[in-house]
Amino acid sequence: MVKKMDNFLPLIVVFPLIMSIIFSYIYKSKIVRILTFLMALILVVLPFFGTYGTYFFGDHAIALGSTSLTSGIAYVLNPAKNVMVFTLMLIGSLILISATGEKKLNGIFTSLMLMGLASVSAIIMAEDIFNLYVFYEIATITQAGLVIASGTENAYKAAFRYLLIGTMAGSLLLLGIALLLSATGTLNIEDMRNFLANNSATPAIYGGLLMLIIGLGYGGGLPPFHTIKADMYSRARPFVASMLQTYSKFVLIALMIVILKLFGGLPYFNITRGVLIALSIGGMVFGTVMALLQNDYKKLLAYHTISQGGYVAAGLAIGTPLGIVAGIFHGINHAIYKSALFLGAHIVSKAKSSNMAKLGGLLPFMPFVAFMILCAKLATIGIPPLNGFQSKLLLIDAAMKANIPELAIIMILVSIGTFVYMMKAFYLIFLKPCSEEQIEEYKNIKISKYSVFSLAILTVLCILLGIYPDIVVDRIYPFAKDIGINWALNK
Amino acid sequence: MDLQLASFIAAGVLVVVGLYGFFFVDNIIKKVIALSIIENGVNLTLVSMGYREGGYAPIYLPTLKFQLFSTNMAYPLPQALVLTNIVIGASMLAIMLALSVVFYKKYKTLKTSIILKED
Amino acid sequence: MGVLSSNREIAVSLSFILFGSVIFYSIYSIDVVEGINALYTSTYIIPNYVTAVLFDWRGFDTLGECFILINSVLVAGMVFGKGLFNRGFLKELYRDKKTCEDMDLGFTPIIKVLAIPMSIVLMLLGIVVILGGHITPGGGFQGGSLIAAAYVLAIISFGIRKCPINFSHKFLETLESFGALTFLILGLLGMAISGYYLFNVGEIYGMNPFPSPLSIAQNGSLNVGIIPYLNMAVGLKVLAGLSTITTLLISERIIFKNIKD
Amino acid sequence: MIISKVGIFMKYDEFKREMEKEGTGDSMSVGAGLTGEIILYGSLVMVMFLLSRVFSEVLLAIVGISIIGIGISTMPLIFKFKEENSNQMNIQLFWISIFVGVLSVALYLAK
Repeated sequence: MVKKMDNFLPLIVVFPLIMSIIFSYIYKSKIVRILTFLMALILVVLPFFGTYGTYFFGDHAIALGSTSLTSGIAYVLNPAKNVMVFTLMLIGSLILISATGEKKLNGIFTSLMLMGLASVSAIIMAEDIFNLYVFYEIATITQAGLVIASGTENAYKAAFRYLLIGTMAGSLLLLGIALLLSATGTLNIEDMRNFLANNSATPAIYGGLLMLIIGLGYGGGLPPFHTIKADMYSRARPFVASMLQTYSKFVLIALMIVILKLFGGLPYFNITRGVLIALSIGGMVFGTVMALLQNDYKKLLAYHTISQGGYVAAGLAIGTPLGIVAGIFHGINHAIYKSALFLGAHIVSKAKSSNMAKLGGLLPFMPFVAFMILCAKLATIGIPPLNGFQSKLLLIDAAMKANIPELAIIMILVSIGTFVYMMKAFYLIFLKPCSEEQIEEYKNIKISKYSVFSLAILTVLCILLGIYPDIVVDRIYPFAKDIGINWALNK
Repeated sequence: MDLQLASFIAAGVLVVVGLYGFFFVDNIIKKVIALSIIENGVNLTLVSMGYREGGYAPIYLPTLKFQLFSTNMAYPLPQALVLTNIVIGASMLAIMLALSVVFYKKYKTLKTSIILKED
Repeated sequence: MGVLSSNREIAVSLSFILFGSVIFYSIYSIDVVEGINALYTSTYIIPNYVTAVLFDWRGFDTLGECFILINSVLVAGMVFGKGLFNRGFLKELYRDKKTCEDMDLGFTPIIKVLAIPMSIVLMLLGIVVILGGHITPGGGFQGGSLIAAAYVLAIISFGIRKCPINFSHKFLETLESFGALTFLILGLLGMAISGYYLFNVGEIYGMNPFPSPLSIAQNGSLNVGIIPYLNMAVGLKVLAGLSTITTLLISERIIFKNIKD
Repeated sequence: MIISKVGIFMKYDEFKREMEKEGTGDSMSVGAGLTGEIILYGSLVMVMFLLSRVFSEVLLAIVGISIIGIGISTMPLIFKFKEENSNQMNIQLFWISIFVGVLSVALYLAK
């Protein structure tokens, strides 16, 4: 009999999966609404089940004797990952709460949401690269399903594009994993890292790195995959889109961490780092420029997500401990304020349209909501004392410390662009004078209390993290120190 | 001829042919088939990695000596990964085909440039 | 790519050639390192080593992979109108009832006569493959897909209405949920006994969960643990999942049922 | 005014006309579009600086910046840019395929 262990880490992944099966089975029943609400409450406590350390599935720990490699699947939980999983689960829970206010809520939607949450938290915690791939594919299908849920033709098309390219990127990612497996003989990330550090590079390893970057680009929405992602976010229901962007932000962070962990300290990684920085610059600039041209609020937010994804990628791609802290922190902040913005768009879209030219003058009808949306907007631009300011400051600091002031300048330029289109959107939606008929229409708007509740919690979080960023930063820092390397561009 | 090398070459050809089909063919069903070919190429790569010259299949028969068997059997890990990946491929294929059915109903054509044009 | 200009065609061909040669070169230069396989090949758990890797060493992967199938059935159902927030697009597409014809390819009696015995034999073979998954070549996936293939053969030759082997949609759904839940709960059982999820439980209060004959033993180890049960769970799930997908793709009735309200 | 001929500042009217074609001709949107144009060029200049610094080539910086200058004086880049970012499947596939090609060159051949 094996000694019993009291670590309930698998429940973080398994419990949502069990519930998702139950939800999909009873999808038409009337208790779905109540169960969804209960599930939302449980999700918030789930991340505290795991204890820190490595968890070996099926008791297949590090094998002694001929090989000292991990034989089974290992998951790692540390404070940094715990913060990420908690943020993910919190946002999931808030989205589920606001979904209970929807008229056509059904079990299938809840089931897909839960599968997504489980799979993304598995991607964050997984220390095994094939397990990561399996959950990556689940996340892909889930996201396509969540887009399809809105049921319009455009949503079907967006999901189709996403799946077509996703299957290709997923296959190439698996090819990369196969190449790495053949070269290193293991699937465990820690063991692979040791092997790569002690052996010289072969073409198979280069191929593996190449494929991992393609998978990363697709999973995180870096260019040239940004058009597909932006399409998805703008075609889904806004409150679903807030979940989708949270998923892809954390997938981006997790895959980036895997790449950094495997290759971060190696001499041949320099060019790859340049490529990653170039990709992130592309994400930032393309997202902002496209957002400046949009006339539809949902599309604007979708491209804004891309540009902020570029920031996250830039921080992680720099790869110094400070850069990694800044990247992860910005990812968490972004997930929070962006969910708030999308929820705001969900409330606004009750006024019939998301085309900004047709809206206007909404301020007197929802002053409180408008204030919260304004808070989120200021956070995304990076105005103190909100959370976006703290993480952008860290990002720029990291870029300067690595001696890349050009990157810092681009970040500031992009921030200016963000300011312009966010304020444009705010003016066009809330402040622009509007006609009498529109005012009559607005009087009939019913704002769902659940959405406002979720929005309020997210806004409070924005302010809280803006004043006390140490809550998150202190937890991330030891982890970042572990995987980051100190370097500076000295030319 | 080295059987493993031949198998790797075949896998590479499959992946590249699949990518060609995916990038260059306009028909949506053919694109989906091409994706499936890429997947099979990847699966073949994995299976070939488990190949051992003159080895046994990884099923233990009591008539064999265990020592001889365990030093000569094909690697089971890549085969298990392939089993997992086949199901993943099948599920992706199912959704894409379902979507193609709906779009064929709407547009009465399978051209990607018409179905997934700019909107 | 259809509508691109010729400059672009050249650029795209060039970059495709580069990428293709890189892939080819990487795969060509694979040199397999034994690594962890040394452990997998030298440890005896059950006679079928692939099943041992699938359900014992890497059981959690298999769980994830089951969920991909479940997820895909859900999403494919969603594409055909199950649980959408807005069914306007599908309603517009499937407005006229005339198109509601189930697939019957009009096969000749020869095929119809031969299909049923063959599919019955295939199903029986599938059951054997599932049950013997831990000692013989085979397992849950293989057996499950055999049964699903038998079912597909029957439906294709007769059409879904007149098919003698007819599982209802609800039944398949139940089967699938049951299979997946069994897998998850067996994993939790391992957690309750040892603290490790998907632990291969050798004994429950002194009882062997799956008594096996002595003849498959090696080094006196008789214990296959819960692997046969996991095999059955996966088999049920795969057969139900693949059959559901086929039913969805082949029949428009489900769409009409979904968009009726 | 010689300076207005090389800047994008004289192009305001043309820019506005271009944007009105898509039904977004109000002053706010035009302003946003111009900001986008400037950000695009600004970041291009910065990327050129960075590249020239990484590869220690002054010539690259000069040539790159002059190419950008010529680009500025001829046309608004941003509409072209918007076309390339459309969600037409063929264009998306084109860019993805270019991306994988460039990536493989960067990782394999330039090491």
